[in-house]
Amino acid sequence: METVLAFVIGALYAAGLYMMLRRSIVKLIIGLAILGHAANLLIFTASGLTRARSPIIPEALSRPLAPFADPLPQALILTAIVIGFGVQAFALVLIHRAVQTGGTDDLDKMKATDT
Amino acid sequence: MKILLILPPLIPLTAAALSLLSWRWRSIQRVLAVAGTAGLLGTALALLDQVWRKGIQATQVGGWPAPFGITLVADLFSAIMVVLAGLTGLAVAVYSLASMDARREEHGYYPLMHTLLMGVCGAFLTGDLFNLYVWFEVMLMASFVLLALGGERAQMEGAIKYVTLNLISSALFLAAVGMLYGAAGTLNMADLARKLSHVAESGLVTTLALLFLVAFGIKAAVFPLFFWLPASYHTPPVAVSAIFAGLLTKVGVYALIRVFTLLFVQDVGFTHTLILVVAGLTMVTGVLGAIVQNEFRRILSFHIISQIGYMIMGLGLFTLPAVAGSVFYIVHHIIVKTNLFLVSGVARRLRGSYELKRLGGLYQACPGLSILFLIPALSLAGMPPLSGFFAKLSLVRAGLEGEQYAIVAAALGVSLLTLLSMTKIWAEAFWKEETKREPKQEAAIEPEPRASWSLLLWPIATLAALTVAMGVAAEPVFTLATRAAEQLMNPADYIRAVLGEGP
Amino acid sequence: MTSLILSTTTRFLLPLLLMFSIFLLLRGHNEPGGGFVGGLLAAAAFALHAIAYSVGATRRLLIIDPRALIGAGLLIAVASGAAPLAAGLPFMTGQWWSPEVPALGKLQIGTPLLFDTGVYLVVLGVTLTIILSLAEE
Amino acid sequence: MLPAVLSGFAAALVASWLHRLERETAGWIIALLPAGLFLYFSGFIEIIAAGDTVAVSYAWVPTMGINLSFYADGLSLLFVLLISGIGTLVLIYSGGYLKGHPQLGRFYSFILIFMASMLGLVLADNAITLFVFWELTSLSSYLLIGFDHKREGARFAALQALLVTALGGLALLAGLLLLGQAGGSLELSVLLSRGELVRAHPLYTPILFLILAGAFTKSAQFPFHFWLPNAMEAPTPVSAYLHSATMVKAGVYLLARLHPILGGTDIWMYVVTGVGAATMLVGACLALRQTDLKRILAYSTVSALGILTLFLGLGTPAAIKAAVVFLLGHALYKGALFLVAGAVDHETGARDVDRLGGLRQAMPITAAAGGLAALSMAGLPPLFGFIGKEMLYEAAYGSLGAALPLTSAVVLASMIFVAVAGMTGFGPFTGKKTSTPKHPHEAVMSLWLGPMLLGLSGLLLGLLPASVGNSLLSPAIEAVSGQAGDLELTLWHGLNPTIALSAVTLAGGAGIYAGREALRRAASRLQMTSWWGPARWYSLLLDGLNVLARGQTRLLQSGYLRYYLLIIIATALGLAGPKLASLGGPPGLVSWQEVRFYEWSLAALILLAALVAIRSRSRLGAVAALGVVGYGVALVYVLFGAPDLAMTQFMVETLTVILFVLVFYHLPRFARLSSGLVRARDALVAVTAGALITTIILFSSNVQFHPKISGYFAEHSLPLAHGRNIVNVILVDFRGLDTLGEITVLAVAAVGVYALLKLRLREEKSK
Repeated sequence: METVLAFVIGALYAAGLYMMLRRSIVKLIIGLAILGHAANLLIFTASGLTRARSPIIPEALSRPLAPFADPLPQALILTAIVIGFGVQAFALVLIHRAVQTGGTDDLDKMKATDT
Repeated sequence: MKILLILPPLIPLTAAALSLLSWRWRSIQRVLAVAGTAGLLGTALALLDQVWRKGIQATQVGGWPAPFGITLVADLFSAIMVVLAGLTGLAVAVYSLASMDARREEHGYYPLMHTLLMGVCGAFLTGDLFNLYVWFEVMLMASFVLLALGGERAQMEGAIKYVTLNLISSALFLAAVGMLYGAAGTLNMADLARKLSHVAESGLVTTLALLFLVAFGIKAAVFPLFFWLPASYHTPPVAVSAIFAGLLTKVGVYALIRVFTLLFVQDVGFTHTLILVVAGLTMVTGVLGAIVQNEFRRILSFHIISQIGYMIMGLGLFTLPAVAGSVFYIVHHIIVKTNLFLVSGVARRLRGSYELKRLGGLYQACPGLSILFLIPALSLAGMPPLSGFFAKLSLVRAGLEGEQYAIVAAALGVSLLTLLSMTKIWAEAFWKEETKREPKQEAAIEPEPRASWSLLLWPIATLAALTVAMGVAAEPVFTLATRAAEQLMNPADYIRAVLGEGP
Repeated sequence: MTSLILSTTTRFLLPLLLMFSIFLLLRGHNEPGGGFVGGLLAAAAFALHAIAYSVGATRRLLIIDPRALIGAGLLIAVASGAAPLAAGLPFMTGQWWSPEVPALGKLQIGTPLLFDTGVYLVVLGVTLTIILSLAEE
Repeated sequence: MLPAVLSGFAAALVASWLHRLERETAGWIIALLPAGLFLYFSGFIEIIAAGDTVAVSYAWVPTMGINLSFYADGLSLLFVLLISGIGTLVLIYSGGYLKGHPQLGRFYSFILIFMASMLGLVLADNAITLFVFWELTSLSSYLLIGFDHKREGARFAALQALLVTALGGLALLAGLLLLGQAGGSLELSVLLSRGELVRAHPLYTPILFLILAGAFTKSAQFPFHFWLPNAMEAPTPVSAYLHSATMVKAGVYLLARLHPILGGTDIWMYVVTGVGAATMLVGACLALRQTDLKRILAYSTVSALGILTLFLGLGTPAAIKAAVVFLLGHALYKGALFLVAGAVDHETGARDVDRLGGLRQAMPITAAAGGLAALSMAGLPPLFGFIGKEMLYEAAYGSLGAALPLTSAVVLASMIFVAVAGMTGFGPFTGKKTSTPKHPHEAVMSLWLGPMLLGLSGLLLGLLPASVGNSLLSPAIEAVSGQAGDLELTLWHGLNPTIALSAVTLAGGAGIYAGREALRRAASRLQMTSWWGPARWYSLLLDGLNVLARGQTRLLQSGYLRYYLLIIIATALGLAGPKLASLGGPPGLVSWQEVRFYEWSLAALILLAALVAIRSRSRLGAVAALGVVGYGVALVYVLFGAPDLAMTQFMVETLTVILFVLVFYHLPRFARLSSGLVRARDALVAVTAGALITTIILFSSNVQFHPKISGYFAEHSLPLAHGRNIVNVILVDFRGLDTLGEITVLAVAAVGVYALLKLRLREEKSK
């Protein structure tokens, strides 16, 4: 399954980057969101997959039954998801305001600050 | 006193939380701004003192032994950076009291500033790669909001580029951390260093190193990844620009120096030569960008890029004196660049614009301010006997000793061009006669609170005095930088401080 | 827009959802759940209230500004981590008590739970701030 | 000695204040400092004439081998006395010349800084210390040349002088550092004895060229000479000080100082002599074309600097003797002439030699001073200039190999000097009285004192040359040549070929003076020279730099976010791609059979949703597709043992979609903005990047250097951390710090959303 996921992740990266390269600011942010999913899935995959058993210690035991999924990447991804959520929410409102003040969602028209 | 290691992120966080609670009382937030940053600076100095006397300090957060929990580590380099964060924070906090408009103050400016400092300090102190990612995000998120706070159109446009490109960097960083964990099974940097030092598949490690180089390179604004910086740094209020200019890219530089001295030293001939090439190109493109600009803050912004080149030049040379030069350069640069932005804000207040063609006459009207501009400006250009001269000197010398003549030529040439564009500001804003003000210009973009000049000038004067002191008494700073570089170039001490005398 | 059915349902659902969110928070240490999910659920409950009545009504119901919840949550999290510092232990070292509580048996109470409560409050405050601000737009 | 060197900097701090306190007499009071320094250093004459040196050293940055070390030998002392002596006169002069100027206080400060920097430069023993003072002279001269800062011309000239000298300065820095490496020390006094070592070093040639670049730019040698005449924008006292005795002589000082270390080789001789000769002739010819008093003097200074360089390049004992003697003579008469020019300008309001004449009645003292200086410049006995010129001829005549061309060139330059002396020292005072913008009076004492003293000293030294020769010049010559020698200066050498040459010079010079207007007319027809002259290169270079910078910046910082992204992605691909490709064959793929059907379906679902997100023309469609991607990812978490992740992902995804809808529901459909070609290019880049990621994952998931650390968490979660949900325990305990950061991010995001929605400064203002 790692192999399949490797391709899925690659495809998600491609899709996210492609959308970010569009001129529409809305596509840009959807692309960013897809990229976030891809990165999370990447961490999940890169540290190895285990089917079905979650890293929870059953009642009456003092340690989980092996084999169990690696809990550390899960914790990392959880952190990343939450951070991603915050960033996503802010970015959404940001582009909302940008579209409001600029009157367009075309990124090519937002280049006054550079030169 | 291991508590000193956690206080630098904790003090700003507490100040931020208290500011959020006192949302409606601006005066409390203002007091907290100064108290928090002063506390941070004090703690940072105490930490530096301790590391200087007792060597590298480490604490295991949560009491879990390394490498399982998160370790906070302070070697001299980290401690120096934290001191600089505190210094910049305090200077900008005081300056903000007089320069920030009330509306922004009411909408979270101070808590944002605290969290920015928290993220920066956390990044400097953490010994854990994923934790570094988290601190980066804290810092970034705060900087996103600070950049956009106010909602002006230019701010929006700048912020979109800033946010997008930095998020790309974060995604890349996160992916690289994930893959590194997948391969090496650990996140603690000292542990990683130990495990990576005897690895057969160094090709994969080098590939990952390159991903880190790109991810941190974006944050550090090196060639050709710097675009977000000139697009955005001149758009927010000047106090925000100043703290960004001083600290943000330097966190990227810090991360580069950290991982490329501690983790990725398997293939120095390839990676560090690459860094050296990047350094040269960064210097040159940055300074050329500055030459074109005709606006105070835009000139300064492009110079940040150019100076980043110097900072990583020492890393690319990868010798003890060179890395010491980099450390010295960073110290010098943070103080000087923050100060120049602060000066630009005063000029803006006096003349109502950042455009050079609308400035003028400041030399005649404000001789004191003129000196306060000349000191950091000439220091930036590497004029003796100011701090920038010794920073440049140490790098040039290390380059000559390493027989890397091309980069030395670039470094010297770029310093001449830096001088050119500093004198451009000087000639236009200070020497030139004051231009007639158009009535429209009077309607300043930000509502100006009642001026309190001493609050504006004290931070500038203090930072300028430090610039002079670092030149006239360069020896202590050099000794410090050299000791810091020794620690960086011999990671064994760092690893021992974190992991103890393990296998 | 406010329909009678929705508002009536909400009146019953809100306390129920809030209790469930606290349940999720408390059990998170042993089962799936935790402060983050709990906080989100609680925010969802208030969001439902805002839809059923109005944003103003929800703000009145909350009494305190959601932003104060964020500050309070952060402070609780910091305090839970800083408590062991007083004992000379590293930041965030877990401190545990197991008091006997009649009818519930022996409970495990520790600073990590307090920390998770801070997380809960922050998430609740954040989500509410975002949703209410956007809804007022 | 250190306090003496640094006293100028200290005085600069109080000069402005003193001026505010004592407007009338401040110049006289401040002049006490250089006068005191002159006396103090005069005390060294005896010690140094006896063959000793005076040295002090303080550690400055010992880590870098930088010491505040100073060292006075004959050469330094000669310069020190000129700097402090002429400095005294210039300060007094400034008080009169700039009387009533609102920024006179700052002027005093700059002059003092400049003087102290010059003193430091010529006394420094440590090469880096020397460089520090070197740069300080450039800097303070920038402020002085641009003193009249409201005029664009002054700003331009100041910048030009700074850029040219700073360019050379940077070369000099590199050269000095390499010299330190080659010679094993940065102390010049140590290096002086290691000349052999340095000259044999493989880096000798680059060192020499780098240092010469510094010396030549500073001393306005061809083709860098153009900044000096432009620097005449400065107030006249500055011109007198910088361009007679001090700043421009710093390069000459450096050549003289390093002669024992670097000199004596063929390459030194050819380069230094060649450049010096070119400068001498170019400067002299250009001087003739001018009508502005100060510009005439400036070009003749260029020429004189060329003479000094030329003779230091020759390096024979006679040449060095001649150079040192000429240096002193030139400083005295050129300083006097500049000051006279300033006094004339001050009193008449005119500086054009064609408009000046017959001033001797109105300004008798100034006229006398000018006459003395002009006689010395023309090389007439019994003035000191005569001795200097005679020695030049002698050395040129005696040089082997190129005696004839060299001697003729020097004679030609000297003839022009005679003419210049006539135009600047005699012309304005003799002949018919002309009408001038101001009605001329004799200048005040502070304006005539300086030129008079300088002119008289030229006469005195000419009459009693032996006194100064033995005590002051001999040690200087020894220091330059690196070997003991004795100097017998006499006014009268008897009838020999040099006397004949002097006569020829005088006759020729008189001829040129008489025919100067015809010559000028002829020269003005050659106006084109300025088209290809180095001043033109300077502006071309700056323009070219601007064009390059503009083009580069437009190309890179184009303002198009998608180009930025493309460049960044391309950089990542360009760096990591080749490295990955070099790792060898494709990583071993795991068998496909173990993949279950529902897993295939899930993968297909995610991919399909991503495709829909890309292709959808409606915003809501794209957002819904994004939601499906998110739920699909959550399902992956469900399948592979991550219930907490799945739960969080579901909730976050739902909330995100709601936010998207809240923000976007009223927006129109997507317009297709890019052409097909652009889309194909972007697709190619994106797919390549995706392929890179896939490859890295395949590589790294097959590689496991070390066992993971997670076993520890399973082991200790329950007993030590009291929790059964290991993920949660990691979040709130093992790695609680991450979570603390995470909730901070959330808090900041909420503040951001709130502030963005509520705070709209521009709109508020327009209301």
